Amino acid sequence: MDSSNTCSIARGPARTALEFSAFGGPRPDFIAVSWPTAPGGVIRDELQRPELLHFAPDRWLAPGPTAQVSALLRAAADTGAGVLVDATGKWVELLIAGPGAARLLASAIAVEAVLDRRGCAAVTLFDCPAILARQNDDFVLWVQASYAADFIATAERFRAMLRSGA
Amino acid sequence: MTRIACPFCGPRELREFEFHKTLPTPGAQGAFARTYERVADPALSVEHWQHVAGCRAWLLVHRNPSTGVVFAVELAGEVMP
Amino acid sequence: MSAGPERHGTRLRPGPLSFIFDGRRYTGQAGDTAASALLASGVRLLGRSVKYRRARGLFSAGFEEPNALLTVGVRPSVIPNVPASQLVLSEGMVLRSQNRWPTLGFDLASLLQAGGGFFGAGFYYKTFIWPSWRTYEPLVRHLAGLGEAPRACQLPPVAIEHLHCDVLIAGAGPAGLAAARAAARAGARVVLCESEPACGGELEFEPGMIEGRSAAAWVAMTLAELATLGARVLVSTTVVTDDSGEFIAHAEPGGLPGRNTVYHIRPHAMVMAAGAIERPIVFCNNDRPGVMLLGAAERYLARYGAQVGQEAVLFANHDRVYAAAQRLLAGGLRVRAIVDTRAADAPGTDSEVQRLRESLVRSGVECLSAHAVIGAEGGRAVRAARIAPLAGAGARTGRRISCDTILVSGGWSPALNAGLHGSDARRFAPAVGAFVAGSQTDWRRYAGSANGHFDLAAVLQDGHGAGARAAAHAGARGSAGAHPQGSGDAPPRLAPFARSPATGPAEKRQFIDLQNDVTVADLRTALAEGFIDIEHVKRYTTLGIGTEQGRSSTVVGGAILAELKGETLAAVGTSRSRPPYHPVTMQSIAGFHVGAAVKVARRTPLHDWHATHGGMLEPMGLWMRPRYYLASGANPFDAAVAEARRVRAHGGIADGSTLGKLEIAGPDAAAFLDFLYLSKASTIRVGRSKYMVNLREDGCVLDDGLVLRLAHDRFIATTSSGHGTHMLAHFEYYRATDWAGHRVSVTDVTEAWAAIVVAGPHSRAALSQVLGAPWQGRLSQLAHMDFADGQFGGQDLRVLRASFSGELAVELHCRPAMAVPLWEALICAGLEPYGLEALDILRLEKGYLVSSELNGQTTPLDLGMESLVRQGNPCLGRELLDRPAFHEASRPRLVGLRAADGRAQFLAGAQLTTEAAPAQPCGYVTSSAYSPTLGEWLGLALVARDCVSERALLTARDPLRGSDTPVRVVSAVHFDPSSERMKT
Amino acid sequence: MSVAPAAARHYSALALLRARIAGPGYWRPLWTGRKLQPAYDVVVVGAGGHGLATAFHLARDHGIRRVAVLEKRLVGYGNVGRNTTIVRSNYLLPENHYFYEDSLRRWETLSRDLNYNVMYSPRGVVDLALTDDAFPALARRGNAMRLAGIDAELLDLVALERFAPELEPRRKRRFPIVGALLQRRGGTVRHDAVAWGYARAASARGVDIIEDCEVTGVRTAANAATGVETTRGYVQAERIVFATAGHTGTVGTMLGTALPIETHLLQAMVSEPIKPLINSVIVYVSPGNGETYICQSDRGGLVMGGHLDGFPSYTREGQWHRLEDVVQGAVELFPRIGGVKILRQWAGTNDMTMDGSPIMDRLRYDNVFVNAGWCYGGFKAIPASGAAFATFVATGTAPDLIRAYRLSRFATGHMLDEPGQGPFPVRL
Repeated sequence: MDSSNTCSIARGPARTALEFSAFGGPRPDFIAVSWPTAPGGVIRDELQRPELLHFAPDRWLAPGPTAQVSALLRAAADTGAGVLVDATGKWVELLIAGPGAARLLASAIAVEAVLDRRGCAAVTLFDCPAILARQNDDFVLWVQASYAADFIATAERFRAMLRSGA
Repeated sequence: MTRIACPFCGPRELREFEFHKTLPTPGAQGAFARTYERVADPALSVEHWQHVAGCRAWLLVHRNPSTGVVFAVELAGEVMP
Repeated sequence: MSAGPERHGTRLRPGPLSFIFDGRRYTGQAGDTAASALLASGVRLLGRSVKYRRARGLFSAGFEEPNALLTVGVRPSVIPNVPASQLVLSEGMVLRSQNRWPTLGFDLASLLQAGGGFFGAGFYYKTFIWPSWRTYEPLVRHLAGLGEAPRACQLPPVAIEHLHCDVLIAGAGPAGLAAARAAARAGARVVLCESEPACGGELEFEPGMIEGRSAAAWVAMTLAELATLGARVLVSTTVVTDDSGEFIAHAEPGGLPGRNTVYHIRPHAMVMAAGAIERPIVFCNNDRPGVMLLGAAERYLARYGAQVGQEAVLFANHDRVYAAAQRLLAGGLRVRAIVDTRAADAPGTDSEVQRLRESLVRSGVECLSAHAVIGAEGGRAVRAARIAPLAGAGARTGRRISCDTILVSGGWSPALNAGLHGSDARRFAPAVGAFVAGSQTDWRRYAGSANGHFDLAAVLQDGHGAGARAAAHAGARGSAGAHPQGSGDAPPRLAPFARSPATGPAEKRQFIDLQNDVTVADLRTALAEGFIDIEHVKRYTTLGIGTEQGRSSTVVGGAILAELKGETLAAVGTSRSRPPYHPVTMQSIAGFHVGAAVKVARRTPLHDWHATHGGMLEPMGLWMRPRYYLASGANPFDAAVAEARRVRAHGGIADGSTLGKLEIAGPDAAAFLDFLYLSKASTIRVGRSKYMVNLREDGCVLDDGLVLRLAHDRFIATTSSGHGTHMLAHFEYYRATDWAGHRVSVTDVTEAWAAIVVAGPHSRAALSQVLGAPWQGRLSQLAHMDFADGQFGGQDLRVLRASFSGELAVELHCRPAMAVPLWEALICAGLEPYGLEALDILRLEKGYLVSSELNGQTTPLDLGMESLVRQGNPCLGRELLDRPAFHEASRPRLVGLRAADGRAQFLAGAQLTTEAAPAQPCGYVTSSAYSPTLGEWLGLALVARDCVSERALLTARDPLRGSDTPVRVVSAVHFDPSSERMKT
Repeated sequence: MSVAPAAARHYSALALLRARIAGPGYWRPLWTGRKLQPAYDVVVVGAGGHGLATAFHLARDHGIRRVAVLEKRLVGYGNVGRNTTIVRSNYLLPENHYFYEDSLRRWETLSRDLNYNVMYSPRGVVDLALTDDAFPALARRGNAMRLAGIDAELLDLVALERFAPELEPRRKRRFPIVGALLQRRGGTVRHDAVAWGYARAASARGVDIIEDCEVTGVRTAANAATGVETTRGYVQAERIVFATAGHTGTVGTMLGTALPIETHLLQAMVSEPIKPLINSVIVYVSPGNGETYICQSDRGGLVMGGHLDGFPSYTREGQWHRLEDVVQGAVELFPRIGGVKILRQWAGTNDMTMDGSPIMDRLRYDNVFVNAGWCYGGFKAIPASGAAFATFVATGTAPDLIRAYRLSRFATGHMLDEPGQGPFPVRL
C-alpha cells in the first residue's frame, strides 16, 4: 500500500443552498466589495471553506449560506440585477481529503489545469455534473444530487484501485 | 480539431462541449431560413456550442471546419449573430 | 524442456519461469518475453499466415511483429493476437499458436498455398459470384480471422490518470531522453512516455559513448536527473492518439492487458521522438522461419542473451551491418556471410568500415559487395540462403550458403504520425530511403530519426534542441544547458534497396506484407488492373492493414510499387496511417464505463426505498424508476393491473421526482415563457398551474408539462422525465441567444424538489392525516390546478393539485431530505405505491399523452390542440406550423381505440388499415394497455384525418406478432370523460 | 454499339484459371484512363458510389453515349470506401422503405449484374430495443415494413437468443435488452468492391472516368448551366450531376443556394481480426451514448460505427472520444470482446440534411441535378439511387421512387423525419 495515494470521501451536511443568477449585461451595481467577480472566484470563511462560488457566467452558488452571505445575496437581488433561487437539496457536498485526493480526482479530470488560477470550476466528474473547489490541501465538491450515489460508487472503486497500487 | 477555450472556464477538452448548429447566412430573415438554411463555407463556420460538461454557457464559435482550427470563442449573446 | 544455462541480458533477472506453448511446457527466465524464451528453447515455428497459411517464425523484436502472434490464457477468457515479441512472460502463462488446424506443424489449409497466384490480389472479386457469395462465405470466414474469439473477458477495469504538463515527449530513445532533459532543465514539467518496458531505445544494444560515459550509464544518469527534476517517466506506455490536443497514452505493462492505465495528457508542447522501424529487403521466400530483421537479432542478444540461430547470413544495404555483425559474432552467432547490395567502391565504405570488414573477413566471414540474397531455402525453417551478384554472370541462379538464419536490414523508416491521422506534413529523404517529418509547428515537433538523423551525435543534438524549444513554447524560462555530446555507430550511408531481383514465378513468393501474404506479384496484378495509387493498392491488395498496422511493410511496399511503376518513392508516397498508434484493447478504451457503470445512473431521493421494498427499478433515460412493485404481482402485467385498479378503487402514491423542474425568474420571465410555449404563461395567475406544450423550431411538439406561477416574476416549468436535460439546454439556449439582454434566468431545480404523486379517492383523507392540522383547511380550498406553499416538518412543501390519473390527486413537492419521511407517512396512512406501468395505464384511460405520442413527428394539430394553435401566440415554432403539409388530410390525428368485440388484445406498434386499403396503413397504435377499470384493451392511435370518424372501423394489423384485430375509433378519453373524479 | 474497350474481361473461376495459364498481362484495368473530352451529354461530379452508379445506369439503361465521371481524387476514395458496409431496408416511412427495399433487391443480384463479386452477405440486421418504449417503436416500423411486403421479424428474448446466442440477450445489464427487430435479408456488402464494380461496368459501357480532376465552378448562360470548370480545364456539359456527398453544401454555395445541409464526420473503426464471433449486424441505441452498430467482416475484424462526431468538419479525422462512446457500447453489448484490440479508426464526411433523408432534385438550374443528403444511409442506397437518378437525369422526370426526396419539401413541410429529431443533425 502506498500511503501517498490514500484519501477519504466524506459527505457534507445537508444545508440550505442558494443560487444567484444575474441578468447579465454591464457590470451590475449589486456587486459588493467582497463579491467574487472573476471567473471561478470564491469567497471563503475563516476555515477556508467556500461560501460563495462564481461557477458559471452570471451564476453564483452559496452552499449553506451564513446570515451574512444571505444578506449579501438578498441585497443583490433587491437591486433588480438578478434573482435568488432556493436550490436546497440540488447539490450534495463531498469532501475529498488526504494526500491522494488530487490523484483520485485526476482519474476523472486534469485537476490542476481546471483549477489553474481560479478558486472553483464547474466540471463533470465520472459523468456527474459538479462544482469543484480547493479547501486547504483538500478538495470540496458539490455534485448534483441525483448523480451523487453513482459518483461515490465510481470514486470509491478508483480509490480502492489506487490504494492497492494498481 | 483543437481545444475550445471557454471564455469562462478556460481551455477545456473538446469532449466537454456540444455543438448545436451552424448559423444561417448573416441577415437571414424568417423562421424558414433560420431553421433550415446552413452556411457551407469550408474555411469558416460560425456555430453555437454549449459547454455542457462545465459552466453550461452557450458559446459563439468561429472555426475552420477543414482544419479544425478555432478562431474565436465568445459567450453567445454578447455579440448577436 | 530444460532451462539451459542461465542467460544474461539487460531485461533478464535470475530465476526460471515456466510456461506452456501449444500444450508443451517450456522454461524461460524472469524478464523473458515469449519470443526470447521460445528462441532460447530453439522453437522457430510460431504461426501461420492469413491467406496461404505458410509457416512463419519471429520476424522482429518489437511491435512491428507480423508473424508471431499468440493467443494467451485459457478458455474462455483468452487474449488473441498478442505479439510474442511484446509479451513478457509470467509464471505458468499459457500460450497458443493461432490460425492453424489441426496443429501448427501440420495445417490442413496450408494446402491452399499450392494455389499460389490463383489466390492473388482481387481473387475474391472475380469469383464466388455463382450462385451467391453467401454459399462460400462461412468457409471463408472460418479460414480468415487470426486469433481465437474470446468467450469471456475477465480483465479488471483500467486505471485512469489525467495529467497536465508543459512538455510531453513520446519515445525515450536518445532523442527523447535528450529532449526530456533539456525541457526539464529549462524548468518545464515533463512527461516522457516510452513504449518499451525500459528506456534507451537502441542504446540498449548499440554501445555508444555519451558525455564520457557508456550509453547505458548515460541513460541511467539521465533518468536519475529527470527524477530529481520532477519529470514523470512512464514506461510500457504508448501515446496512441491525439484527441483534439489531449493526448491519450495507454500503459500495458508486460504487453498484455490486465494492469492497464490510460493517461489523458494535456501538454503545452509535444515532442515526438518515436524512433524508426527497421525495414526488410524482400526476396523469394523471405517469409520462412529464420528470416528476421538484423536489429531484432541484436535486441534478443542484448536484452535476453538469446540467440536467434546458429549460423547466419546477413543481408543489408548499409554500413551498420558490419558493426552489428561484429557484435553478433562476439555474442556467439556464427556469421557465414555478409551480403551487401552496394558496390565495393560505394561511397559508404569509409576507412573505419573497411577496417571492420577486414577484421570480419579474418574471422571467417565472407563479405560480398554488389550481391543480394535472392532466395531462402527450406520449408518450416531456413536451411540455406541463395546468393547472387546483382549484375553479370550468375545473377539469375546464384549459389547456396547453408545457414539457419537470414538477418536482413534495408534501412530504417521513421515512425511518424504517432496516432495523428497521418495528417502531418512529411517529405521524402533520399539518404534515409523513407519519409521524414516535414514542416513542424512550435507546439508539436519531431526529434531524432523522424528528422532523418541516424548518427548518435546528431540525434542527441536534435533531441536536445526540440526539448529546449518545446519548453520555451510552453513558457519555461530556464536554460536547457548544452546538448549532450556522443558518438556511436557510423552513419548508415545506405543505398535504397527494396527487393532482390526475381523471375516472374519467384515474385509470387516475394512477400511484402507478411501477415496478409501480399507479394510483389500482387502489386503487379493491382497495377495491371488499374490500381495505381498507393491508397488503391492498399485497399485492393490489403497491403499494410495487418495488426502491426503496416509498420513492417508500408515503406518497402511503396518502394517496390515505385519500382514497378518506374517512379520514385517520393512520387508514390505512402498510404495514410490511422490511429491508434498501437492497437489498444476495447476494455482500455471503454475505461470505467464497463458493466453496470457503462452509463451513469440518476437516482431519486426515494431510490433506496424502492430498491428495498420490491420496486423493480428500470432505466428511463439515465434515471432509474420503479416499473412496478413485486408485492403487487409477480409479473409486470399482473402487478400493473393490480396497482392501477387499487388507485382507482382506493388510492396510491408514485415517485414523480424524475420530472424536470426549471425555475424561470425575473421581470421578463412571463414573456420568455410565452415565447417558448404554444399557449401563454403570462395569463396564469399566481398560485395556479397550467398544462402547456413546447414546440420545436419546425413546429412539431417538443415536450409537455405543467407551468406553475410562483410569483409575478417567477415560474416553475416542469418537463417530462426523459426530456429534462434537453429542455434545460433548450431554455438556456434561447435565454442566451434570442433573449440575451432580457431580465430572465433559468435555473435547474429538478433535484431540489422530490415529487410524490398522491392519487385516488382515499388520497385526501390520507393527506389530511399526514400533513396534519396546518394543511387541513388549505387542502380543501385547492381547486384543480391550484397549488399552495407551506411547510412540512419544518421544511418547504408545495402541494399542487393536478392529476394525470383522472383521480383526485395532488403532487407533493418537497425537499429531497423530506421525501422518505413523507412517503413513509403516506404509506402509514394506508396508501400503497404504484409504478410506471400502472401510471401509464391510468394515463391511457384518460387519454393523456406519453412519449410515444410526443415522438418528434407530431404537431399540436395532430394531437388535437387546434384551439391552442388558434390562440395565435407567436411562439417559437409557430410560424413553420403554417406550412401546407401540416394541414393536409393525410396528417394524423390522435384518437382512442377499442377492440370491435370489446375483448381482443391489440398492441402498440400495430399498423392501422381501412377496409378500402388493407395494405396501406392509415395510422398506427401509439399506446395500448389492458384497463382493469373498463375490463378491456384500450389504445391511443394516430390516424390519418380523412380516415377518422367516430366509430370508424379499422384493422390493427400486427403481422410481426401474428394478429389482425378489428378496432373501433373512439374518443381518446376512455374513462370519466367529464373528469368529475379529479375535479370533485 | 460502342467500341468495347480492352477492359472487358469476364470474371469467373474459369477466367482465373485462364489467367494463371496466360501469366501476367491477362488482366486489364477495371476502368480505362481515357482522356477528358471537351464536351459530354452528362458530366457526373464525384466518383463515389452514387456518381458511378448513376453513370452506369445512364449508359446502360438510357443509352447516353457521352458520359464522364469527374473525380477530385480517386475512384471510391470517399464515403463508399469508409462506411461500415451495412445494407438494409428496415425503414419506417413508406417513402424510405420502398426506396431502400428497391435498393436491397438490387444488392441481391448486383454481383451478377456487374460481373463483380461485391460480397453481398445477407446475415441479418438486428435492431435491439433497450427500453419498453423502444419495443413498440420497433414493432411500428416492422409492421409498416411487413405491410409493404418487406421482410421483418420481431424477436422476443427467446427468439433473439436463438438467432444470436453470442449476444447473451438475457444477461443482466445496465440497459436490459427487451427484444429486437430482425431483417434477415439485411447484411453487409464489401464496400470498395461496389465502387470498383460500378466503375468497371460503367467504363465497359463507354463512360469516361477521370480521376484527379476537381470541379471548381459551373459556367452558366441564359439561366442554364453550360459546363464545368475543372483543374483540367473547361468541360462542356448538357447536364450536370453533383454526387459529392460531404461537399454538397459547398456546391450549393458555388451555385448561390444555401442548402439545408451540414457536413459532419461519421467515423468507423475496426478491431484486429479474430475467428468468427458475431454472425449478424447488431444495431442499438443506448441512452446518452447514442448509437453503436457492430458486425464482423469476412476477414475477422469487428467493424463498428456510431453517432456523428458532433460538429461540422471536412477533416476526415474522427474524434477519439466519440470512438470511446462506440467502444463502450460494443463492450456493453459483448463483454467478452473487452480484450480484443482496436486497430484503426477513420471517418467519412456526411451530408446531413435537416430531416435525415436524402435530396434528389434539380439545383437552381433545369439541367443541374443534385444527388445528396444521404446522411448515414448513403452506402445501402447506391443501387437504387443510381438507377432512379439516371432515369431522372435522362428523362427530366423524377421516378415515383424518389419524388419525395425533392428539395422543396422543407418549405412545404413534407419532411421525411424518420427519427423525429427535427432540423438538427446532431442530437443524442
